[in-house]
Amino acid sequence: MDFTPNNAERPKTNQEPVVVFERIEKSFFGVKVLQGVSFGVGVGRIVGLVGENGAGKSTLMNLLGGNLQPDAGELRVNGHRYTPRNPKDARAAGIAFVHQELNLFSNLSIAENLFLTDFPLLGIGVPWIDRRALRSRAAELLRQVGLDHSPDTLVERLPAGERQLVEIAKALGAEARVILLDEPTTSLSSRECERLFALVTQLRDRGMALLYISHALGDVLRLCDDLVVLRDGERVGSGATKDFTHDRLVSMMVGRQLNQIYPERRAPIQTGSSESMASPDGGAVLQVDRISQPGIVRDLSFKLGAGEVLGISGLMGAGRSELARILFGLDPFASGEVRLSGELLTGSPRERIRRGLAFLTEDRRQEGLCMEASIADNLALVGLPANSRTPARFLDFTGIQSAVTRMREAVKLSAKATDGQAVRTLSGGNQQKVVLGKWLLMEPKVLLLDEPTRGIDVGAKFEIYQLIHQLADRGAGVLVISSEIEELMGICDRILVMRGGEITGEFRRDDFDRERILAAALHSSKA
Amino acid sequence: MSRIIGSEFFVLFLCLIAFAAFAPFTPGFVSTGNFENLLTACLPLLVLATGQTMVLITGGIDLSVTAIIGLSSVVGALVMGGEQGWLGGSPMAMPVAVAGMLATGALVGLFNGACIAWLRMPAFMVTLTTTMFFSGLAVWLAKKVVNAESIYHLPPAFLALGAQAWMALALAVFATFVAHVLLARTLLGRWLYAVGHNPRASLISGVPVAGVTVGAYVLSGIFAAMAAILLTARLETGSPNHGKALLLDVIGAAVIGGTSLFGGKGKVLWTVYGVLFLSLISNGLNLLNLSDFLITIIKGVVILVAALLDVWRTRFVRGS
Amino acid sequence: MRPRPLRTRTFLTAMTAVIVMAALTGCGKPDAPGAATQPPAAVGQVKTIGVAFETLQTEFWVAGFDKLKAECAAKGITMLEGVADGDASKQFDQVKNFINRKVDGIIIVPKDGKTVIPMIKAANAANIPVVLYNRPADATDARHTAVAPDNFAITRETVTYLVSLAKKTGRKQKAMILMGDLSDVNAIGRRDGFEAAVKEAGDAVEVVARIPTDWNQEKALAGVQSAMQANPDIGLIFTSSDFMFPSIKSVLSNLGKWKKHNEPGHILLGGFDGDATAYQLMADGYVDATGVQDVYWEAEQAIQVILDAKAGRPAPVRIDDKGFAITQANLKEMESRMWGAVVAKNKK
Amino acid sequence: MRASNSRPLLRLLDFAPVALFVAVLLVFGAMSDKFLTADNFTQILVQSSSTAVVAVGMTFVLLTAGVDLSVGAIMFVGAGIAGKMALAGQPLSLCVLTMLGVGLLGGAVNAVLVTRFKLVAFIATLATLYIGRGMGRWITQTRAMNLPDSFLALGSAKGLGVPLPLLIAGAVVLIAQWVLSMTPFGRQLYALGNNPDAARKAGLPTTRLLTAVYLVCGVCAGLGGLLALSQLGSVSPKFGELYEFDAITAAVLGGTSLFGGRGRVFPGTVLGAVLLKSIFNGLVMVQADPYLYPLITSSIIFGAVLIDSLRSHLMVRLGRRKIRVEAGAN
Repeated sequence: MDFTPNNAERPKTNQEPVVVFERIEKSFFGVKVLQGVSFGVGVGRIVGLVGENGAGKSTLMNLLGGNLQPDAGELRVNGHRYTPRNPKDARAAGIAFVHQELNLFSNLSIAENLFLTDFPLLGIGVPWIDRRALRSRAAELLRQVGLDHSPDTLVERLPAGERQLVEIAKALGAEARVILLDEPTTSLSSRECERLFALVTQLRDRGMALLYISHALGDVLRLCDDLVVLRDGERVGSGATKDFTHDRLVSMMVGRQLNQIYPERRAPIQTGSSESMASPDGGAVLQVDRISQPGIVRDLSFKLGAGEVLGISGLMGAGRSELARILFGLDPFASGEVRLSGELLTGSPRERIRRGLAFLTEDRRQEGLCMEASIADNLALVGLPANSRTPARFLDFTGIQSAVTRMREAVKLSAKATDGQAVRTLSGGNQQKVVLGKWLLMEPKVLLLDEPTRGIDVGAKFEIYQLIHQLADRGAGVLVISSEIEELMGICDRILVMRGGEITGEFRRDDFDRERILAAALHSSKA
Repeated sequence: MSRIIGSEFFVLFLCLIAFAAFAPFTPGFVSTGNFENLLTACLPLLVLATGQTMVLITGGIDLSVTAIIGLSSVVGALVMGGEQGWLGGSPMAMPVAVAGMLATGALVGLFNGACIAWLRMPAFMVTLTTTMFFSGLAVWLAKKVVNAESIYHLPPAFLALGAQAWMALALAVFATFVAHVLLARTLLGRWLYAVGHNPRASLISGVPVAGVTVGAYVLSGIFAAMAAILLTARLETGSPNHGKALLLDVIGAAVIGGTSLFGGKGKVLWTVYGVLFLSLISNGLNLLNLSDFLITIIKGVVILVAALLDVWRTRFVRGS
Repeated sequence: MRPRPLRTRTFLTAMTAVIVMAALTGCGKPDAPGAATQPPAAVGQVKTIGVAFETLQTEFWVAGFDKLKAECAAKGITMLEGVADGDASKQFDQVKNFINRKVDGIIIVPKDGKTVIPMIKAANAANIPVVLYNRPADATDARHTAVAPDNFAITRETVTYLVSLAKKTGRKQKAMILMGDLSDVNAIGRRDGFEAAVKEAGDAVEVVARIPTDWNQEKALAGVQSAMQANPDIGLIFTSSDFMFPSIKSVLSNLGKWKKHNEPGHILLGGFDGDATAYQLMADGYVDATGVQDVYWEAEQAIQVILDAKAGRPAPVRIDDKGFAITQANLKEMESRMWGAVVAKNKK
Repeated sequence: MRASNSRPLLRLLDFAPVALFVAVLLVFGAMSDKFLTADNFTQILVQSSSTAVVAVGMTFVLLTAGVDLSVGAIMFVGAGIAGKMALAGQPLSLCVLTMLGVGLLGGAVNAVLVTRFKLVAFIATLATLYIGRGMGRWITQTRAMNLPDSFLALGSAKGLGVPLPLLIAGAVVLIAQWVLSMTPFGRQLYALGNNPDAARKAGLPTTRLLTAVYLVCGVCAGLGGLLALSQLGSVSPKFGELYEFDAITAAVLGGTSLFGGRGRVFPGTVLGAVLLKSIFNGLVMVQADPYLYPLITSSIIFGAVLIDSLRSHLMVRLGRRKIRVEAGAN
């Protein structure tokens, strides 16, 4: 696509950015969520927008997208006042969105997804799709984002990363001058991220204006030209990225001096429980012995010690999540065996839960929570059988209630939320805490965590790390799967690296090294 | 105001309003006799709708209840029927027959549940086809076994269930109460809601999703069988035709009560109100001596209004 | 939306609420504003009659219904109506409503001969005379009067006539019957009548198609089409109710076999009811015979029985509508007694 | 390994619906030499025409994960009014237009209830089903109406040797399939059914789309009613009863999903409709015991639904991402 016309349109004289937020005010039911926020996104710039959940990022986006209207202040695009009433207006103004949860239609082809709202027709007013034009134009867009798929491929056949690229191709197709990316990397492997970043930079150099929202501060600092920091609906900082450090950013977002992002990992001692003496190398709670499943994993063997926090690193699609699902009995495996504290682990998830296995999946919405159900119901779900009495498994409501309250405190769930409130209404961080609480309720022997902090703000992350450590200190084994190598290095005692369904590297806490871990994840192990 | 609209007694208020509206204009509406009619008339519907509620809560639907009624009615009559009944005359006739009827319901429910939970077939289609099959089977059974369309001469002990209003009432209320306790106070109950909310999350949280789903349909089957007992006793006849007209009312009643077709939301109590409301309306219209097509139209309008009110009040409650 | 603990109390409260409502209504004096409009039934005098029809789905039932209405109007009787859509339980409710409104008599078209018995008993208990219109009850000691045709006999008579015509052709004729809802006593009675007549015919007629229509014109249509496809040489068609003649006509005229009785290639046609359609088709000479039940006579009888009962004159348990088979042979002299003819003429 | 050798199995299941269809034909063919004849087949097609047309409309609604239970009632109302007009001596053309108009109106009512008042389609159309039935009975006064022969003529008329009902149904099917696969509207329907939220975010005219499908469904119901009338030549109070279930069944037999986003009008839905009618036709042909009709019919439908669910089940399993290519034949 040729962007010169856009650049030509742009009044050369005034240096006003393409998009300008000016003293934007917005409140819901009397609660101010935006208080006089002002900033701009310049041509050929990538502006990073960071802030904790509830800081007002999503509200800003909805204003830009026309889903909401500001109470006060104004939006300007190319110097003209911009008052969108719906997503259509936004598109017309050349603003495109790339959302965290992908908005593609898996039952349609790539090409159809790209041009869903403006199909090329055989003639003006003739409601007949010009398939040939559709295909060629789609192919052109795919070339621009570096995807080598036939435009006719059904989207359901694409992995998450490539779907993300299709989303961007969609934005290009809509001739957008401003692209807003909201947490675009949450479902991407690090390699896919690199690809995305390359594309984003390239778009910037073509003179597009990009607004980049993410919790992955590392990415933000690497990618963006300017940063805007929000807290409680106010702009608490902005400027060129070079003026920011990771720590400064964090303390701005949280509003207090966070002396560390990862809690101190102290050797488990002072807890009173009997396993407390178990060192990372002590008796293994979980033994995985040469398990294989054709096409998924091969000859996987490892031990998880009592009180140990074991990290599993690797690219998306290395077989990490699949491993977890196999361990939890959701997917089958052909050969090998798994032992939980010495005894063979078999049967349905239900059976394994009874044996003390717990699993926090990577998909909070689909597999973690009943979004419409209340906080209490979600917290109690796993613990129900334990709290029911025969005959007829009557429920012990007092027991359940006390357990729920206990868990709420344990996971530091925000005090505002009432037990009866639907989890849908909670922030990502609090939702994740509910899932965690649900599992901690049963005092698991082994806890499997798949991307436990994805899309969660810094404060909540820290608390989740603490919970993980506390559990380990009580003698449980914790298995953490994460795409953020720093995270694993921050909280784990040991890290395994997977590639193509095999373990290609193992690192102890004392010889953690980002480069070598990444290397092991990318190509044959050097560990 | 918002308390009334918001409260779960809303539909009960509607009932009172309907009652007040009918009372002055409807001859014979306010009278002990009519109230007894009203009560006895709504019992089969009540039991059916209660069973259906449990299925709806899991996000499913059971269209086969009417077929179950027909089938178990015939089965029961075949067991205890006077002339050619298998146990005709023997004192064991009634208990065995009742057991047989309940078993029939449970089995059909089991079949439905198995197809839906284990073979992952859509509930709507499964129960649609089983409806066709089992009601056909009921007719065929009666024909082949006793060469009749329906079976008479049932033991008096059984007929008492219909003759004595209070017995029928006791049975229905008991069934409803059991369902209520099951949903509100037992593990299975909570699991039903969980499955309705999100089957995948439930499975991962250790809920035996397939088992629970099957359970829901078996229960629905058993409750349908109970309705069959009520109808058979009331009409003193085992017939494949019993309850055929009830299907849409059953779902209508549950939904009017506030149970969601998408699962996770619903209560026995609400269904009770829904049933009461529908029965009040049809009873009143009946006494008003309106022509039958007018009654049909009004019934449709009532369902519509109830649904609209529900939408409106959820908005209202959200708003305030 | 989760069930909170201690809901049981709420449940019980609500249940009590229901019961209380019961109590309240119970206390509601019978002569509450509503009931006031209702005159108390004086002995020997008929003020209101309740009429409960199982269905109004065919011309036949409508004709009967209208006749009853007319009769009541003529005699200054209020007629309460109820239509049960084929649901016995619903019909029971309607009958109970009649009883509850202290009607002086109840006329029922039952779904079948068995489910009606408890209704009769209920009426007996309230001491209200009951008449079963057009469908008799099975053997019972419950007091009632049935004014009904003999489906079996009339059908048999009709089909026998058709068979005699078939014999005249000299060839062995293939026959088809359109059956009604297989769980409907009338449908069964007529089918048995048909089968009996055919059996008597020996090998003059062979039944090659028995089609279950569930009283549904479309199934009838598809059935006849298919059957004619399978046996193009079918020479005799009997429908268990006249309202399915249009379907037959549609198929036959497509096949060019819709011929008058005196034209070559005519297919013998017989039906049951004697409705306006049938009359028209007979007058035009297409249909050979149909079993007529005397709707009007039945209606008059039904009302009369109730009047008698009130006057203390007991009626027999069974009043037979002899009915008759109207045929091309006796059309002229009998048509005056064919209700369909009257309806048809009124339409003009 | 299971996954790898289940691909041919999947391919097998892909053909299963057709296979089942053929099987049914062959079985009946074997039992009655009259069954597998050109005449009989055209006849089956003609009998299926009305169901097929209604089912086409239903397919549109099902694609958006909705449902329309009121089609039968709409047919009845339309037929009732048209019948009255015909008997009053109005020209056939006018009656035809009226039926379509009634369909459009009914569809509009459903559309408003679903889009504006945000009612669940199932409930909204359940209510309109009641209302429509009642109105129909009121219009016809529950009397059977015998229509002038002009209607039957319509049914038996032929164009280029093909029965008119067949031509009409064929045209409807072709247009529908074209709309679904070749027009923006059609593709957007699939999108809407696949993920409503995303559809709204993507700025699709969701309200307009939904409205459209219910209108289409209504019109198809009206037209289907007309086709049925043209063969029956009369309106009985049962006219159109249970058509909604036939239509849904036909669509599902044709591989349409009740949860939206999946389904085709041709061959899918058409195949389903024809299958339904051929079963009945075949049963008559082979003089099956009348009491067995419902048992056999439901069993065949059940089989078809079972196969379809097994197929989509397998699809999901194969859909699982492969991580590593297994070396050799292990």
